[in-house]
Amino acid sequence: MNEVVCSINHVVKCLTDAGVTPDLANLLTIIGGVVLVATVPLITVIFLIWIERKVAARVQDRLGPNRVGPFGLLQTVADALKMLTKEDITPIGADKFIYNLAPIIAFATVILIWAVIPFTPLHIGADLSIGLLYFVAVASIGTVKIMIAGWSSNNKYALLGAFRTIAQLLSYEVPLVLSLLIPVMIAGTMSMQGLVHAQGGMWYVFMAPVAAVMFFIANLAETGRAPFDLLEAESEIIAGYNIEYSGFKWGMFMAGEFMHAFTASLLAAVIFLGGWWGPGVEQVPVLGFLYLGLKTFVVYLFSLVLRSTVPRVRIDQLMALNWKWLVPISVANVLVTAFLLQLTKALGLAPQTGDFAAALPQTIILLLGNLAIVLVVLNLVRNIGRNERMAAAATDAAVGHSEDERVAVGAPGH
Amino acid sequence: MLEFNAQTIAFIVFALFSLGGALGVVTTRNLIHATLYLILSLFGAAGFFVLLSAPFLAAVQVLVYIGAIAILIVFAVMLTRSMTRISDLYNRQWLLSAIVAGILFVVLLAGVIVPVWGVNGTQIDRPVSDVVAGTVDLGKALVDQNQYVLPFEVASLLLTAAMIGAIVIARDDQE
Amino acid sequence: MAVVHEWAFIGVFFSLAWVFPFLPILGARLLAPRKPNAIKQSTYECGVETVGDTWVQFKVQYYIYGLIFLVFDVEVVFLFPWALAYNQLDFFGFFAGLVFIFFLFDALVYAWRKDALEWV
Amino acid sequence: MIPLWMYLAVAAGIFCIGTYGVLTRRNAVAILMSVELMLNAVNINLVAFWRYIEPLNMAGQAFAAFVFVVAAAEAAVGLAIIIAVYRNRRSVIVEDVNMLKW
Repeated sequence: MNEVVCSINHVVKCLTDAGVTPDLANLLTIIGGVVLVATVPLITVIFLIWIERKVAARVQDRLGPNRVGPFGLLQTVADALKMLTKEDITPIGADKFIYNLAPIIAFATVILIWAVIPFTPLHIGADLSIGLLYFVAVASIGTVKIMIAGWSSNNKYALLGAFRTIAQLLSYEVPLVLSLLIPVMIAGTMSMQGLVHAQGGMWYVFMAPVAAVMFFIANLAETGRAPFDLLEAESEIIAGYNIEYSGFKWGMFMAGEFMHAFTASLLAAVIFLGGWWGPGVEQVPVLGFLYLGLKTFVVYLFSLVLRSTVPRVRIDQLMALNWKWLVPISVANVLVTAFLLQLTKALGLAPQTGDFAAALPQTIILLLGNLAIVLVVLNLVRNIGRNERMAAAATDAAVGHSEDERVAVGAPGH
Repeated sequence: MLEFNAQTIAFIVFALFSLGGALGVVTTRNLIHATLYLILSLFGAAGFFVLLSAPFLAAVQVLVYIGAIAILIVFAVMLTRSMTRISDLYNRQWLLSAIVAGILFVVLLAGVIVPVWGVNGTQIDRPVSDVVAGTVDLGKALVDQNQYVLPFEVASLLLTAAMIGAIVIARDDQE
Repeated sequence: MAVVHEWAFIGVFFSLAWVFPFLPILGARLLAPRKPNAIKQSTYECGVETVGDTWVQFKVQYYIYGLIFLVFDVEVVFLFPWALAYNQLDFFGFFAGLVFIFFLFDALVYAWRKDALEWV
Repeated sequence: MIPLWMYLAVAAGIFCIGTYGVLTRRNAVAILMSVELMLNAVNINLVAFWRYIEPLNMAGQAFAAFVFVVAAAEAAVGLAIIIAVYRNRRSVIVEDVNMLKW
């Protein structure tokens, strides 16, 4: 779809032959590329919402949308059209300019991430040398949109919701970034295309499963998906920071959120599942779209099933889970991986070529290290859970109750 | 003297962002607006870093300044309710301060444009080389025992100390 | 030159990205009815009349979380060049990173012991 | 290519605006923001000099990175002090904070 990089020379040449100046030709091709890259998520989001509703319906033994178009495929289009005709209300006392700016930022920041996603070996918007940090930086602008949406609405609930959401986003950004250190360490590059190329021998999900899981969980929270969607739990509280928004501005927040969730799956597929790698992709690069789409869809489907099956966490559990479990595990993971990488280098096991057999010894050693981390964590969970149950049983015995249902997410320090 | 090309346009846009944002910070009464202006200004500076082929610093600028420091400032504004209480924007020395800042600017500009204090290298038109050390070299320099490994560790210690100090100061111990 | 081209793409993307959400909002503005009245425009706080100032006092805990996040963010950002160059470093580089992360972890342990991580 | 002095001129402008803000604003948070502006101007200078004069020596980038650390530490502690003062004095106006005057 995005032809800009693979055939940029053809396009520029065609345009210059037709009498356009080289600078303008470059600009036009870039603009064309931008529009192409940006249209992909815009079209995808329409189907995403349909898929999401269908999956949620199947899990809950319902049918889901099935009236508009074949299998209800056009339901989202109908919803969008309806939303276009909804009255757009701006509350009194709202900071008009900022109030209108927030949904635009919300949507734009998500599209901007797509600029660095490698779709195939040849198709990528911009293969920046710091692609990984680019996406983290753009995602961190996302906190600004929530802040200004909550603040400009002149509504206590919006402001409170915004602050809680920001606290959540900030907290989960730490394990997210920490888990991204590990692919960078193994691959020695921060360019997205470079990361995918480096996974030619072995996907990073096998070399760093703990980092992959951390990345997935942190992304669930970053995108506000279940079980971390407590701040805009539509079935319990009204909404979060976007309570005052109506019509298409609200639609922009929602579409941005759906797209962000999908983008997160896409990033997980690119960084940990080998991106466009698949059989025959080196001969026919366009196949990369298919493989990447397939991997993304698997990750996305998993998050959808999680969404409709897992209960929401409480906010104190959310914070405790992040700061007392995810962050320490991520830090330990970085240290263990760093040590094992030096060890494999010293033993001469670091892969020189990018094929499966060369990467195998290092992978096994890293996998063992990850396994050790997992075992230690599971042991900790078990001990803490047992201690809490016993403490609860002791107090209950003293008080005379016998309820001992405790959640093990609580603090190990207690 | 200036070719009119994409880089020049980008430079002008970023200069407008960063200078306009800076002006907004010091002239806006509403502190949330001032923070947004600060974000604009910092974004312009990030653009400069890209133009100066230091993309890593540009990403850090967005990540640290916009994603963290600006948010922290907003938290502080909300915690102190400081946007509604102040009647006067400036103190009584504002005129004097404006003159001081103006003179400082003129002096700096003169020092930058004309070699008042002798030839000082600010007059060069183009970089001495097109080859630039990348982020990998930064990483190596940061943990090289002959270069920055000590500042690197001290930076970590400084941040830890800052965090401990800030927690001690900010927490309400009466409760 | 190739590097400049990549960033030109990002630059154009940044200048165009706001158009995509802006167009439908503009379309909605043209299509949607606009009949504002006082009730409609009042702030929605579960149907109850709005009481007092919107700028309610926030807990200092938000600031503490922001603070811990800031420290971690800056340190992690320092770790990225280290991680990037990691393949070319020897054991000294590993120990430098180890000490760095040790200080980082210290900060977390302190905050933990002081119950600064609790959502009160 | 843009000459070096243009970057330096913009940085000087930001620095002077920041100076003005520090000298005149009465709100402590605004003063802190102005300090951030000044630090940022310094960073632009560092990176510009690095790019134009010593692009192969890492000093410029490394110093800019350390300035980030200092800015973060300063913001963290400075804002914490402002919050603590506000708790005691119910004010963020710097002229009201005169406990150390005598």
